[in-house]
Amino acid sequence: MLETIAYSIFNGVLYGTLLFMMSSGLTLIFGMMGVLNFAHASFYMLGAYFAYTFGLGTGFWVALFLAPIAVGAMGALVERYGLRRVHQYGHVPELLFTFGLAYVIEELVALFWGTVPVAYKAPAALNTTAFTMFGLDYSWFKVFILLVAVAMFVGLWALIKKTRAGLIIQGALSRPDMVGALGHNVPMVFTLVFAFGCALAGLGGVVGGIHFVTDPGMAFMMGPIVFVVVVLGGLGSVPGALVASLIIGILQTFFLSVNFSLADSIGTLGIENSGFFGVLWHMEATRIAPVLPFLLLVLTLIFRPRGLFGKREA
Amino acid sequence: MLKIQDLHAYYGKSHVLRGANMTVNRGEIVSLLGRNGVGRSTLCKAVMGLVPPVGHIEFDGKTISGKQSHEIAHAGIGYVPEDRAIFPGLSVVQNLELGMKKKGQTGEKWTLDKVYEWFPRLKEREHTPAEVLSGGEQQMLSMFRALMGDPQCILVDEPTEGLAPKVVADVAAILKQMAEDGLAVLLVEQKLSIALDIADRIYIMGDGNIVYEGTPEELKNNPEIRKEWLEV
Amino acid sequence: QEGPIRISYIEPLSGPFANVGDAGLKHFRFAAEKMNEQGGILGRDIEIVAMDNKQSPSESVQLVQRSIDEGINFVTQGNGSNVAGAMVEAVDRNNRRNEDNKVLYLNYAAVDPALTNERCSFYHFRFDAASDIKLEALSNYMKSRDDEIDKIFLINQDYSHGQFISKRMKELVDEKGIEAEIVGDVLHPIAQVRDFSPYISRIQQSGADTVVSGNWGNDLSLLVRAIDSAGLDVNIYTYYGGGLGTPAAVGPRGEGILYQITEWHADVNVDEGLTEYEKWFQEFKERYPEIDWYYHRIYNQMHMLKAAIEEVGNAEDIDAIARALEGMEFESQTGTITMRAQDHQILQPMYMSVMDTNAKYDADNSGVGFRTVANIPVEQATVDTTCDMRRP
Amino acid sequence: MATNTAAGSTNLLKLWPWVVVPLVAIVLPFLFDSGHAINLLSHMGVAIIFALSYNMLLGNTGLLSFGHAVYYGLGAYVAMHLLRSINDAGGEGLPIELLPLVGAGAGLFFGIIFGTFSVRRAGVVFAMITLGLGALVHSSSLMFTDFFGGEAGLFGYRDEAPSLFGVDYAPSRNVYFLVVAWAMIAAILIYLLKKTPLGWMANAVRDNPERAQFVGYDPTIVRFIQFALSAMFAGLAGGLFVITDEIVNDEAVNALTSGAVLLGTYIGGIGYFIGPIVGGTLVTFLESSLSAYTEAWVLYFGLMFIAIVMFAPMGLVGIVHTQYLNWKAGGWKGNTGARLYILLTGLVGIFGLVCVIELAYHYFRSWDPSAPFALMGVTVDATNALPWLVSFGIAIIGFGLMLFHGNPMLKRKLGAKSDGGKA
Amino acid sequence: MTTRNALELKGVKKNFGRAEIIRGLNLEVHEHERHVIIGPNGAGKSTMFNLISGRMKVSDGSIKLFGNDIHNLPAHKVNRMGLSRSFQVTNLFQNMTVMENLRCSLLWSEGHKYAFWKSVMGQQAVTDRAYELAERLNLTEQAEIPASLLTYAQQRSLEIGCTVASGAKVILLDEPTAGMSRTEANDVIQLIQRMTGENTLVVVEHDLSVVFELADRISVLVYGEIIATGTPEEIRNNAAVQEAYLGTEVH
Ligand SMILES: Nc1ncnc2c1ncn2[C@@H]1O[C@H](COP(=O)(O)OP(=O)(O)OP(=O)(O)O)[C@@H](O)[C@H]1O
Ligand SMILES: Nc1ncnc2c1ncn2[C@@H]1O[C@H](COP(=O)(O)OP(=O)(O)OP(=O)(O)O)[C@@H](O)[C@H]1O
Ligand SMILES: CC(C)C[C@H](N)C(=O)O
Ligand SMILES: [Mg+2]
Ligand SMILES: [Mg+2]
Repeated sequence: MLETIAYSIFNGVLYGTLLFMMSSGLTLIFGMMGVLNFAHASFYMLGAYFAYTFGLGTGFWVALFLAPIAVGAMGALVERYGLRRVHQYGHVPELLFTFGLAYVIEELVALFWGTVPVAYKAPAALNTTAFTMFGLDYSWFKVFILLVAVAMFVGLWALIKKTRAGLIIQGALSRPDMVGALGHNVPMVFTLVFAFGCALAGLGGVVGGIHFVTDPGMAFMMGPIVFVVVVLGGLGSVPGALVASLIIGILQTFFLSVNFSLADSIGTLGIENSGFFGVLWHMEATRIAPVLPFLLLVLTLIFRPRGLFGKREA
Repeated sequence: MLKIQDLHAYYGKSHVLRGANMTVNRGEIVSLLGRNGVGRSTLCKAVMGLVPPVGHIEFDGKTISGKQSHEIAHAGIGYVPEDRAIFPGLSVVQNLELGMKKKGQTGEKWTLDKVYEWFPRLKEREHTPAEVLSGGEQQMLSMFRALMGDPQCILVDEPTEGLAPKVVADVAAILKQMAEDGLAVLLVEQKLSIALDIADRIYIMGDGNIVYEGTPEELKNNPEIRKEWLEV
Repeated sequence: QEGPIRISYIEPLSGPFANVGDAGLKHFRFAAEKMNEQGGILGRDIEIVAMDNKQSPSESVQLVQRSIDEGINFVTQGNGSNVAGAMVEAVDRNNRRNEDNKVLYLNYAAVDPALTNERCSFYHFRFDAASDIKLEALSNYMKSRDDEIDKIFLINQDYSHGQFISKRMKELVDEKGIEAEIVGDVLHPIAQVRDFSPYISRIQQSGADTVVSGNWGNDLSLLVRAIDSAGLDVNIYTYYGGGLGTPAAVGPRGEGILYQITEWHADVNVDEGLTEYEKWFQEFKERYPEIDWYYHRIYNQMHMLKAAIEEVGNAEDIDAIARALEGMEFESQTGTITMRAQDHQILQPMYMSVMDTNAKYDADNSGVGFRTVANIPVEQATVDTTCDMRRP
Repeated sequence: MATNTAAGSTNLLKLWPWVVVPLVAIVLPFLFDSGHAINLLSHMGVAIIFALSYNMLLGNTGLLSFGHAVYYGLGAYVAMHLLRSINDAGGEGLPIELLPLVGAGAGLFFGIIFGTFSVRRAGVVFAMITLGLGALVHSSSLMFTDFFGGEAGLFGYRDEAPSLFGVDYAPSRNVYFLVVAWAMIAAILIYLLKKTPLGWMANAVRDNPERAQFVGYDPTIVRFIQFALSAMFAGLAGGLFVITDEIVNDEAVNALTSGAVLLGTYIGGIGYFIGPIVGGTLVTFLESSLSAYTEAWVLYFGLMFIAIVMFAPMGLVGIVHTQYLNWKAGGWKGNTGARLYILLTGLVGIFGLVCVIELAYHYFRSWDPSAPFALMGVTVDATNALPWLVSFGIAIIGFGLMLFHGNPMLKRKLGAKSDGGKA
Repeated sequence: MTTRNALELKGVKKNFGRAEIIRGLNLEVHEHERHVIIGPNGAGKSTMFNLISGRMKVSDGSIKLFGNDIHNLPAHKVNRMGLSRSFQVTNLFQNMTVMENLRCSLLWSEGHKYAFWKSVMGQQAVTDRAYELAERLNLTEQAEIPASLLTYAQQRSLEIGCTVASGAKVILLDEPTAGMSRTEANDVIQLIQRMTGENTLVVVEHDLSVVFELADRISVLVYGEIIATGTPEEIRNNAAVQEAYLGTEVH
């Protein structure tokens, strides 16, 4: 049991950091700008594909920097020529805009890179074993994931603490004209922040594409989980997103690692494995684990609508 | 310092400003009077670029009409809108911080500490969300926020609305202080008393035009003008 | 009747499963073209009409209807037993309500045993081995190696396909007397797991040396990758180890540990000297460099359909064609295969193969291919059926 | 936004859509009489009810839901179970015409259950709860196979059930008429609902929940009732779907279904009663038809959404309506030419873009890009530069003229009229 | 004349975190009287309104409306018990027309509740009342104009109209004349007098001329406490009030 717990925590943290990587950009875009960006995962996918393509020419380490920049630039274009126009109409149009964008990006990726996964792999240096725990190997790549996540956290932290981008955006959401009249270039801040958020998604993709699979379906697969993280953590809260990622990571890993069902632990009590409660009674923890984030999301929102660390409700 | 020439402004099809002309100089308080809805607030907005101005506006010798409002603010104009426009989600300090042009950088005359000295209530409420402030507190916050940006000219739109008489006096004092510090102050006011009290010069607006210019004394002695353009 | 004989190909051609649908389409188009070069069927060309079902059962039902409207009498599909189930219903319903415009459903990949058991239909023919048959073949092979296999771990997708394997495999261990113990059995949701490491730790803790999984697509790639990167020493028995995308995603990590049970794989041509078929394979590769000829059953299916139509003498009398297909024996490249009349399930020899970098043909240009480790004769790849078919 | 400026006294002339639309609906299956077309029409009917019910939330109450399919799907499942039990009983039991009511009942039931805790807040909180609930219900549909039948779903037979009027529902045309009847009933009810105190207060709560409290209404309860009723109509649509398709599976409750109804409703125009009708019809049509014509349909779909959201934020009905009002108010005078010019150049641009996309798909997707390929009726070789240049040229000229010639021209003309800047 | 209390606040306290804003507030408002609350900015006047109207919960103390406890009831319940309020910042259904605003405000009090089986437009009583209100508000011409397009003064009038519409017996108005010119303010005062007739009225105001014109009695709220209550005369001459509120500059 101890082993299970230690293991869950360790692996959960790893998985959590991956989640954080993918959702950190959304904390900015959804949490702070209020843009329900359904295309976030698409930018994540672009990050992976760019890194793969650049990597063919420049090698992984250069691509690690180039890809997020390229994705950020695309984000800037999208904001400047698309979202900015839609923004004034409200949240639902924004959402639909990004919805359409997600479709378009996915199709274009499939068009240019094909529908089969591309062979995007970690450089050999990261493929070696760093250490072994409980008989399982951990490669340097996993260490690398942790490092990148830390870097992203620090970057976000700096953006929020060292600049007033967050304040400007929040102010602008209620009174854009007034923020302008106080001397802040609101449109530019929006563009930059959106681009930065996209670049973070891209960086997530550079790493995630290796850890998972780089194919046009990867954005779809990331699906709503990034939203869950951001909402659970509290809109606009970077530490919240981190904590939420870790909670989901650890909890899910733990559920997956144990052999548990109500019937197993309490006894069947004569309840048959059929009917709603019967099935629930016999349901194994592992089968529930994947929907856990959603369960957590619904429960949290019912009892604490602003999420774990959120200051405001949107 | 601030020079407005033949300024027009429109809301859609309605033509609100119809060729206003005025100047505001350093160190003086200029009051802009007029009936409700003649377009005084619109004039402020047009200067700030919040309503597209048609005409010529010059500040410190540079043309600012046609510029983006953040550029105008950077040129040194501060604006206190009539609806206060505090940022609801943000705390009091955050509101003040947003007034600064660069992070943590205020002018020499008005600093956070000085503000808190003038109006200790804001210090007490430092970390409360600005939208729960009382109406009067919001008004003060809005004014100080503009001052945080170290403007050389400030447009103040109805600052005494909803203030207790005692605080009205405070506001008057602050405005005077600003003028003494060398700012150009354009005060849009409803209440004749304070406008006449502290203003160096007075403009009266009617039908989207400046219809009268003079000193407070002259206006006091000119009941016809008051009757025609200020009362009903 | 004039004009080409048309077959509706109803598969996802957009969305996350588009790659699979697209690959299948290329198989069919290629086969059709090759056969047309040989004179087609009854002198008529074969035309494959691609229809995008977006992997949706109800959309597929629509497309069956559209095929009927357009006078197409043959539909083929394979991805997803849920889609297949809906299509069987749609086809049956139409053939009952619409006597003079019937359709025949040729299933090349949906493996749910129910389709040839309790839900079997006269108008449905399956050219792939059903899941129970694959498992039968797999367990026969495992029995032969049970001195090396001690502890088996089952990990499957949480839907009927995976649930079936999880349930049936446990029974088979007893039935076959495989001297091994099942030490774990987990189901995970389909296409949602992003990180398999928790599952890996359970496998590791259970001390398993063998993993059996019906996973396909990313669910398999991610599983194998996770097993490899954790340095776990297990063999993985799968259905779809050579499925589109998996070899590329797994790469050399699967070498010697990733097994698959299939009716054919590329190196069978080499092993058995099937030069004709090897040429077919190479030509396909030349045309579509990014994928490989993978679905041997499509070859079978197209040729058996041809035989049936030519036996009947027209392509419109669906009942007659179905009767001709029933019980048909066909000399396939890999030996004689039979369309069992009772339930319309193909019976064919199968191959157990393992991933190998030294294979002559690699899959998906991944550098790894498959090497046969055992030939499973037809008798060992047969399971009785409970089908009680309603015939017109 | 919401056109709840009620018509005042019942103006009979204004009722013409209620007569014309059903008439057209009844004639349609005789014009398009293939089985597939009739199925498509039936689906449009179902989609219309579903979209109208969705707009009760989004348009009328301001609640953005990502999980409306839950009620549609659960309604369908319950109705399907009943249909199956009727089938099993050898066709004895509830007449098939009333089956949708069972779906409606189920929708209402689950709407009440889930509504109790999801409508306490509007906005993002509500949206995310519905997203989570949608995911949970969808997962459940694969876990609780007894009720949901697993991913294979459940089947039933509409022709093995009694009919009130002795109609044989095996032919899909008869089913279509049943759909039309129910769609009319639902549309009328939903329309009338907007005119009731509840409908009004739903609008009020959308605009200003706080104020609504101070006129005596509890916003939570208003949202709750709207939510439950909307779920009921969604369930009705689900029940009807059981009759048209005779199959239900997890798709009925999944995120794509929820997404599609959101898209359809919005594209039609959430501020108009007929918006969802137009949107539901259009999306159903495109989804099933576009894919038959071009491989690139998803791309077109995506681009179309983006274009509509950017240029017609009030939806298709919205843009037609505003232009109509504008035209009626004389806003087109003197610039009709400019408007048509923009439209024309825009169409040219779109044509060019379509050519480019088709070329690209052919070039990247087909096994032999150099194979001759029919582009807009012209056979071209995609490996040749010429067709690319021409296509790009058309697109650039079209959009270029629209953006840099047509638009400024219209602006100038409008400007000359009102000599005003923007507001 | 009875001196039944319409409103009665006893020892009401409210704190936000550590800051105690209302500190043991006692107030009695008689039935049918016009009671004006004055006090410095940030004294807690709006907060007091929020407490009475159920927008906020009290930390301590009791509030009675015609003898019934109403503290900590949700706003809509308080409203149904016969209390209505306006806001310091205009708070209307911006997308609705004047008539629609008025109709919405009337629905509950006319007993239509959450009805979803009858048409609003078919309710003659509501329509009549709404037209009558619009007339009294001088908004007949603007009846079909969305609230957002009204001038500020018109919006304030409508706000008062909506507040009064529900037929509440006690009406709280928060700075009804803020942002208006003298003449407009006078109009509004007349409007208030016209609209509220027999009702009990509690008004927060800073404009002293308005205060003295409107008030039957005045209470002075300073730092969360009522420091004085009395007739306008009494208040004008109260030294403590002058010190705390009026300052030197008495008009
Ligand atoms: N956003 C707007 N859209 C349309 N018309 C407007 C808008 N804002 C103001 N107006 C109109 O423009 C005219 C001038 O308004 P402005 O606010 O400048 O007047 P003002 O002199 O400041 O009056 P007040 O005393 O009410 O502040 C008014 O008639 C007003 O109705
Ligand atoms: N939710 C809250 N959280 C913290 N402080 C609050 C909150 N609401 C009000 N306050 C504080 O309580 C004090 C009283 O505010 P209130 O709005 O009641 O004043 P007021 O008497 O109406 O003043 P004004 O005349 O300026 O409108 C203010 O200092 C305000 O900052
Ligand atoms: C895509 C395929 C591998 C799916 C599998 N044949 C099934 O029955 O579900
Ligand atoms: Mg003004
Ligand atoms: Mg107040």
